[in-house]
Amino acid sequence: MIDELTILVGGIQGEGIISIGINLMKVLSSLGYYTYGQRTFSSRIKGGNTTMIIHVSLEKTMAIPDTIDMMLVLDEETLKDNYHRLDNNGLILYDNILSLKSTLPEKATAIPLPVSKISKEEGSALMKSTCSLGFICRMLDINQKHVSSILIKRFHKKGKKIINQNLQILERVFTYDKETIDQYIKHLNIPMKELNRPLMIGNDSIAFGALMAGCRFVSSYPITPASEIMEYLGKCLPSYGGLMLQVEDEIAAVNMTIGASFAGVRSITATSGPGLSLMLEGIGLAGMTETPLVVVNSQRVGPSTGLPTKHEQSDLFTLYYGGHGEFPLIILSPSTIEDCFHSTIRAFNLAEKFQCPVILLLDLTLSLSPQTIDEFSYEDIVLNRGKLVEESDLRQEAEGVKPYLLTEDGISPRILPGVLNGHHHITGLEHNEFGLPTDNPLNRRLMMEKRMQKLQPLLEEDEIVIRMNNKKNILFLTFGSPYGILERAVAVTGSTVDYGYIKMIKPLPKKQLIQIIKDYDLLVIVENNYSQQLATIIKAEIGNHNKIKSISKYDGTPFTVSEIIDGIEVLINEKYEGL
Amino acid sequence: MIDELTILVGGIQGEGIISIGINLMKVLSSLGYYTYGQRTFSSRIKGGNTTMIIHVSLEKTMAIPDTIDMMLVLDEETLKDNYHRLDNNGLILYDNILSLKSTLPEKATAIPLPVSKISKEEGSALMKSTCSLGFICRMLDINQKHVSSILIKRFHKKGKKIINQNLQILERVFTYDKETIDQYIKHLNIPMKELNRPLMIGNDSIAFGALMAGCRFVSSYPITPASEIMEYLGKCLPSYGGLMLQVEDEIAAVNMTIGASFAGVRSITATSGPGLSLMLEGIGLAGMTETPLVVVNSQRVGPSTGLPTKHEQSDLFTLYYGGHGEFPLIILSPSTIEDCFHSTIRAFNLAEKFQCPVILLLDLTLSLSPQTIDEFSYEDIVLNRGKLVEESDLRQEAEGVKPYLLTEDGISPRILPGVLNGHHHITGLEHNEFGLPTDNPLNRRLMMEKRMQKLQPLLEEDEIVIRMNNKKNILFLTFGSPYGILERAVAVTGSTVDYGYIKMIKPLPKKQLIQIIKDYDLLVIVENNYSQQLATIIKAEIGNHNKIKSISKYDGTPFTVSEIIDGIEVLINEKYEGL
Amino acid sequence: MKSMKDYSNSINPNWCPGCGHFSVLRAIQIASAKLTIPNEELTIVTGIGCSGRLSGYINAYGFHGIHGRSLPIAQGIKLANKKLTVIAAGGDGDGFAIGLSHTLHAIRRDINITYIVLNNQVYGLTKGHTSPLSGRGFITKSTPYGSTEPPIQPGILALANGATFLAQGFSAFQDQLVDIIVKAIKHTGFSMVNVFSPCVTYNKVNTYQWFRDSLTNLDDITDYKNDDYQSSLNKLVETNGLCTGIIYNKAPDIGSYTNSNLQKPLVELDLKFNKEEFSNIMESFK
Amino acid sequence: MKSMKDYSNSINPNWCPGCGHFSVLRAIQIASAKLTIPNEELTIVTGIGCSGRLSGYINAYGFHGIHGRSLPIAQGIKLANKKLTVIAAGGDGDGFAIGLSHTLHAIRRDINITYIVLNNQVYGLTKGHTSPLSGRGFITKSTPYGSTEPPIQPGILALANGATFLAQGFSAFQDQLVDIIVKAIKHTGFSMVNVFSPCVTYNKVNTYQWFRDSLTNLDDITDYKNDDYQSSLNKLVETNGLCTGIIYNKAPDIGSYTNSNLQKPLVELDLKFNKEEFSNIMESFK
Ligand SMILES: Cc1ncc(C[n+]2csc(CCOP(=O)(O)OP(=O)(O)O)c2C)c(N)n1
Ligand SMILES: Cc1ncc(C[n+]2csc(CCOP(=O)(O)OP(=O)(O)O)c2C)c(N)n1
Ligand code: SF4
Ligand code: SF4
Ligand SMILES: [Mg+2]
Ligand SMILES: [Mg+2]
Repeated sequence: MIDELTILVGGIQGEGIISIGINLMKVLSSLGYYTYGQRTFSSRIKGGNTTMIIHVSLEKTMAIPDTIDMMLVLDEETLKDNYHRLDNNGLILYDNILSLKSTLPEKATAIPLPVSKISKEEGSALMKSTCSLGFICRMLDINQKHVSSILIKRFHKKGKKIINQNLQILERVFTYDKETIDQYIKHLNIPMKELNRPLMIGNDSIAFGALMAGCRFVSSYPITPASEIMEYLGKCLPSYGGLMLQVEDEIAAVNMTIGASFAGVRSITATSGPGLSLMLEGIGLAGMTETPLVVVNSQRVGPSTGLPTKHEQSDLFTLYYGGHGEFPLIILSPSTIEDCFHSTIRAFNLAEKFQCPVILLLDLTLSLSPQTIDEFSYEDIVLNRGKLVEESDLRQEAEGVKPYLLTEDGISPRILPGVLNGHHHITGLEHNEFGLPTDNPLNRRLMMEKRMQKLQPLLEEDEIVIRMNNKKNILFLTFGSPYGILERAVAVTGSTVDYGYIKMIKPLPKKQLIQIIKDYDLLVIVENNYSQQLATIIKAEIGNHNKIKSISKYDGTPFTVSEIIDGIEVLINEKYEGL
Repeated sequence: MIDELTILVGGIQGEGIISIGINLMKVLSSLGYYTYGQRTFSSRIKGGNTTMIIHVSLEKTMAIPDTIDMMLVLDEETLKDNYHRLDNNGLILYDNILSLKSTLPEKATAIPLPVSKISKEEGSALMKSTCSLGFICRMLDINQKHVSSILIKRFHKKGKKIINQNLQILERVFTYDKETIDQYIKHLNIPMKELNRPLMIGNDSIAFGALMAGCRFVSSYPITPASEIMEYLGKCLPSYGGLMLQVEDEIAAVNMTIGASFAGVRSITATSGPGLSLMLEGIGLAGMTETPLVVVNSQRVGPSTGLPTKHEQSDLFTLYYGGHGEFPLIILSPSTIEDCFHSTIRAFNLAEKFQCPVILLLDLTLSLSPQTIDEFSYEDIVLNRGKLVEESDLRQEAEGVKPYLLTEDGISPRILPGVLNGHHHITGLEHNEFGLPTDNPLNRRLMMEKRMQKLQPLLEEDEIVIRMNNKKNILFLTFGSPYGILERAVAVTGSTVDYGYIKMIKPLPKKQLIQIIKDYDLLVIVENNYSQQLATIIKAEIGNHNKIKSISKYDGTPFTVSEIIDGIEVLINEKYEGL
Repeated sequence: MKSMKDYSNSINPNWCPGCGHFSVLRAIQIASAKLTIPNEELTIVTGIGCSGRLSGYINAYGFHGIHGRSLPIAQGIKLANKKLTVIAAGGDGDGFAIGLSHTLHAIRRDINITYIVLNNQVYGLTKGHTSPLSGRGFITKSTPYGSTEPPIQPGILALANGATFLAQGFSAFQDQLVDIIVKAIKHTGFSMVNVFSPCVTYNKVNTYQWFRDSLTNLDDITDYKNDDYQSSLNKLVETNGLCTGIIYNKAPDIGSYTNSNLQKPLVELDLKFNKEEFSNIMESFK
Repeated sequence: MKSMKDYSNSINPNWCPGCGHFSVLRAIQIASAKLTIPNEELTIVTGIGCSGRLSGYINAYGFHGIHGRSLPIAQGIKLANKKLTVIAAGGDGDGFAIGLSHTLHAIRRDINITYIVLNNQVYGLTKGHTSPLSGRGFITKSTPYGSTEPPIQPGILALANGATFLAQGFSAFQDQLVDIIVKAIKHTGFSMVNVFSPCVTYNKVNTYQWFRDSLTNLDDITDYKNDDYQSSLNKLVETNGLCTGIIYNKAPDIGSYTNSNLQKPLVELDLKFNKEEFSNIMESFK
């Protein structure tokens, strides 16, 4: 009996590889297991090899271990590319129409299975994915009825015939050659609670969070790995009276979002690197006009078109320092899917509270990796619209209202168009309290200080979540999806260090960081980019360069667990054994 | 007899105020004086007050002193706005049709002059500028013939009649009321050499430099304060067989420049903040494809449209850190007009040598302030096209050529389209040596390292010019136009500190900076922005935060000399008197 | 009753004396008065240019955005709150150089807003550069030897792209301009009004007099039919685009977002979902 | 003599089997062979999309740029070296969504390059999103309830904007496509070729069969005159844009940059000025 298992499915793009994986994760999630999935994308749309690796466990993990316990193989390439990761006790299930004989490894057990055969006999070749799913589940000793209930859900729109064919395939799978199969079954321990948990990708969680935050307008332009956000919202917003528009480009997207937000609707746009570069002027406009704006940027490999389907975290610099001129901006950096949801709600609240752009900074792995999650709690959803002026608060003022009233906290009361007696002007030119252009130097200074200082309260907040192993010498800190891998690496090494992630990068939680630099001998930043971007930002703002080190990777793939472990060990050795 | 003098001319926009100033500077420059001019812009096109302040001296200065010695006033507002700056022995010349009586100050001498009267009688009201010029020159005891020769040059295209009217006006001016005038004449010392020196604004110098560097193609979109560059080149390129295009937007501008540059023509585009934000994606493309690219960014007040005609230096962050992903980029930051010329030539050489984007970073004051300069030397113009492959070097290779050949210095031989057997592919996707897309992780790592490390030789260069007063305790360092003001401030305080400017900000001259941090107790960065951008960059890369301080200003106006003096004194006191 | 004064604020425009933009400003104010649009429902969005300053001179909600992006902002506002009367305005450079793509996509999208082009065939604010609407041979700082590119024909382009309301006005024909703007605002889809608004400082070719001499006034043509696509197009071709009046006016498209899809202004929707809705969505991920 | 093979490299396109883009690639290669364009003079510039990969499959100079910007890059290349044969190519999203403004300005500028639109009325590379050329009601990931916006008519828009050469092809009409591309390249101004290039994976509406059923082949109309603006426009309206062949072809404009203004390819000009030229300029600042 085991607590966790790593399973790979692979075949040719278009054969339903991803749906095998997703359905497997749904079955497991419905039984109370935690799952985490990682996809590889090939650069072609159809054809070409594709794989999905799934980790299943009793406790939540957000990383794929380096070794694979079981593989389901629908093409030869899958085996060739991944064989080196197979555990010594690994199991290979393969479609027996493949002639893998020659390449079959010795160290592992390989079981040929009649995947294509059963599928064709009971339905069509397209149903290989059901058949494959069935075999994997059988190997995990999962009850057939759990699998069929997921399939019924999945196919319920396709009609009885399709459902029955699929169920028939399952039936064949679950009765196939009991003797051979039973001998290799991998028995997972039963979860403590048999909760049926949801399965999401980060982009789902962002979209769901946006809905719950009251977002009712989206204008966006498709781009990997952000498109799912607009797709999800486009599908469900209309039923709630809202609207999603795919517009002509990212410049239109961000400006339309700004317009809708100015008019009082919580609105969002989502993009990735190239689109972000195009949005920078608009983001600056929101900063200057103090218009709330929420933008998702899910990072992929840059610069330029880079590697659109590969993982990186290299847009932090341009977000932290980018856009001509200087304006206030908040960067939230969720590290988990649960975090995505809550950060999104927080993003809308902060955008309205501080009247400025808020960036939700994701990465491809966090955006697209499916994962079993703990249900969010409705009670956690708290909405706050900031200093929004009610219609009844206003009387007609001879001199007009002041959208940029200078206040102690730098935040002016906000009036939405349509509100009686509230009409006013806003502009991306420097302006006075009335929102009218002026180049008076004193006014300029005051307005700059108003904008640049209004986020100061956030500097005091605790935005770094630290998992203490009470080894207060080294802290490994990261943001985004590497957190899951870091967590696992620390667990594997027997918790030799403290580790954590940062939830808000801008404004940088200075107070907490200064304390951290005091408390620890070494702060190690783990990030996926060349320039050690987060480490550089911390160095710029906090100093103590000699206490700040980096583990970074920039080859388009996420860290493996062992890369982090190696990194941890090297740094510990360097530090304490004078290497 | 005096060595220097500050003169202000002011009136209503459209009255030729700027041409009074420019012609005065030309007259003085032709006599061997150095001049430096500063314009104010009003936010309206026509009407509204405008002024120009001119400093004339025997030695070159690039700053306007805080007090004004002489004013020529064509409207009341000029006097009201600038009276506080008038020296106690100051002189006010004013058009006697103004009824300034009531507001006339007591401390200074005010001389009413028949400016409008003479102009109208001899020509038209439009000729007030000639008349004003004449009176100023007379007050400086400049020989009438020097003034007339400038006017003849200026009006030579307008025909005899106009020239004669203008000369007639001069005649009247120079014979007007000798008694009164002579009594107030400000006698300037005669320059050592009676050289006829040129007068330029920074943008002229950039354009001239581009021409001399072999730039033959410009595509640009108008924006203050960069437009003069395309205007100048648009005017003269056709006669040399070249071409300037005003295109539909900055995105087109930068991409067209990239195209022309890829095809082998030295090409340039020029913009300011808002346009720069739009160009970032294209700049990243040049970085990724390793295409030479020269972009001028002349900074104005941001963010967003900000204050388009006011001075700031707040685009450094977005240039240093901006654009999604990570790519090599060089930032040159000339501080003087001479520097503009040489930096431009260097920019083209570096862009081709390192095959990457090069930014010429200016600011509004440097771009637009006219100045007497020392003639550039033809012999200093050295052009170097880097690793450009000759047609004859190539044979037909079965596997094709490698535009991204991995070499020791990270720079690949460059082949221009049209070259026989040289055809190859380049792409903004990550690519292999052949320029074909691949997402292989090892290739990705090697290509990132190729690109990111190829600029390393520049880290070793001395890019900080230090004026030693051998007070090796504090170094005041700046970039762009504040340098002239800093220089003057130090001179005024009796050279109590060392000071300098940085010519290349990216890559940051680390070696030299580390030495500076060793040599000095304190490094003070003088810059016009809120976030202390240059200081922050130095802190991020060099550390030693406690040794780095800032003097910064962000109200849209350049530093005054006394602001810098105050800054110097405060910092000296803080440091050495334990304040 | 409302009067023009109700839509004026006390700011003195920074335009040159005689600039055509004054008249467009006035026409918008008069049209608003005629339609008695409540000030709090009028929202003016502008781009950057001399023209862009317009929003700062109207007693209404105003958003002065960035160069070329008035239409995306205006569409966002209208989609968020369809109760508002949204007018976007900007220069010829704003709408046909940097903003051309937005202009054409906005036409296509046919959202109920009005777009007024303050067309002076030059870049005023940057002190005289060529515009895509400048004529061949036009000499500016950036075309010292005359522009070599044929000008965009904004009217023809708009019709070719499916505009449902197209009109042209002239700063000196104040009454007609007011009338056009009234009808444009009433049109329930996207309405585009191209106004010849002379730049007295930087355009010495297309002057008031030049327009007086060149323009055909469609109101003077008794049998002109503005609901027939082909005759509208022909008229534009025939006059080389130099005509004023309502050139084309047809019922907007039923697909258009603000006309049919939205039950309620988005801004009036409840922000918070109830627990059941939340749970349903959560279930859907299982 | 050259053959198609001379323009092929060994790379296996990453397109789906059956994708229309294969045929466009082939047609460009055959046309190049027919014109015996030296490989070193052929320069292909592409945008981002499945279509954008095209430049990587041709044995020529190739520049695969960024999304929507193939035309600015291509124009820059041609202006720098007018000896090159420059072909820009990209998808319908590339050229009519994000790149629409560049497309129309390039048409207007009439520089001697050829622009080939690989038009599948959908975003292939992003795995199925709507395009501005998608039909009404088209269901995609981003229009789950069907697209509500009327599609842009690329041909009509191009003509309305003064295109001097406009043709349309269809991936399944290989010979016609080759012929069109040959003529487009020969045209000395800007030539636009809109190719219906079905996406077999994400467009289940505008399929090969659908086009076979819907297209009018102008080559079959014996009296079709492609040098008459009005008949070209009428034909496009009449066929709802669904026709193939050379729709319009007139002599390019004399003002066009590459035809008249440039004596010598810019790339062949001397880099360095002589001392006299330097001094003259220096003098001009006095
Ligand atoms: C992105 C960007 N590029 C350039 C500018 C500079 N700019 C300001 S207004 C303008 C054009 C003005 O012309 P037009 O739109 O015709 O308006 P007009 O001034 O003629 O009314 C330009 C290029 C800018 N503000 N932003
Ligand atoms: C600035 C930017 N935005 C978005 C994307 C994502 N993207 C890549 S290709 C594409 C559209 C592809 O459609 P199309 O141009 O029609 O080409 P096709 O794939 O259909 O051939 C998009 C939106 C991008 N690469 N860059
Ligand atoms: S420059 Fe032209 S457009 Fe601008 S305000 Fe003056 S007249 Fe009007
Ligand atoms: S997705 Fe469509 S356009 Fe892309 S390669 Fe496949 S068939 Fe062609
Ligand atoms: Mg204009
Ligand atoms: Mg397409």
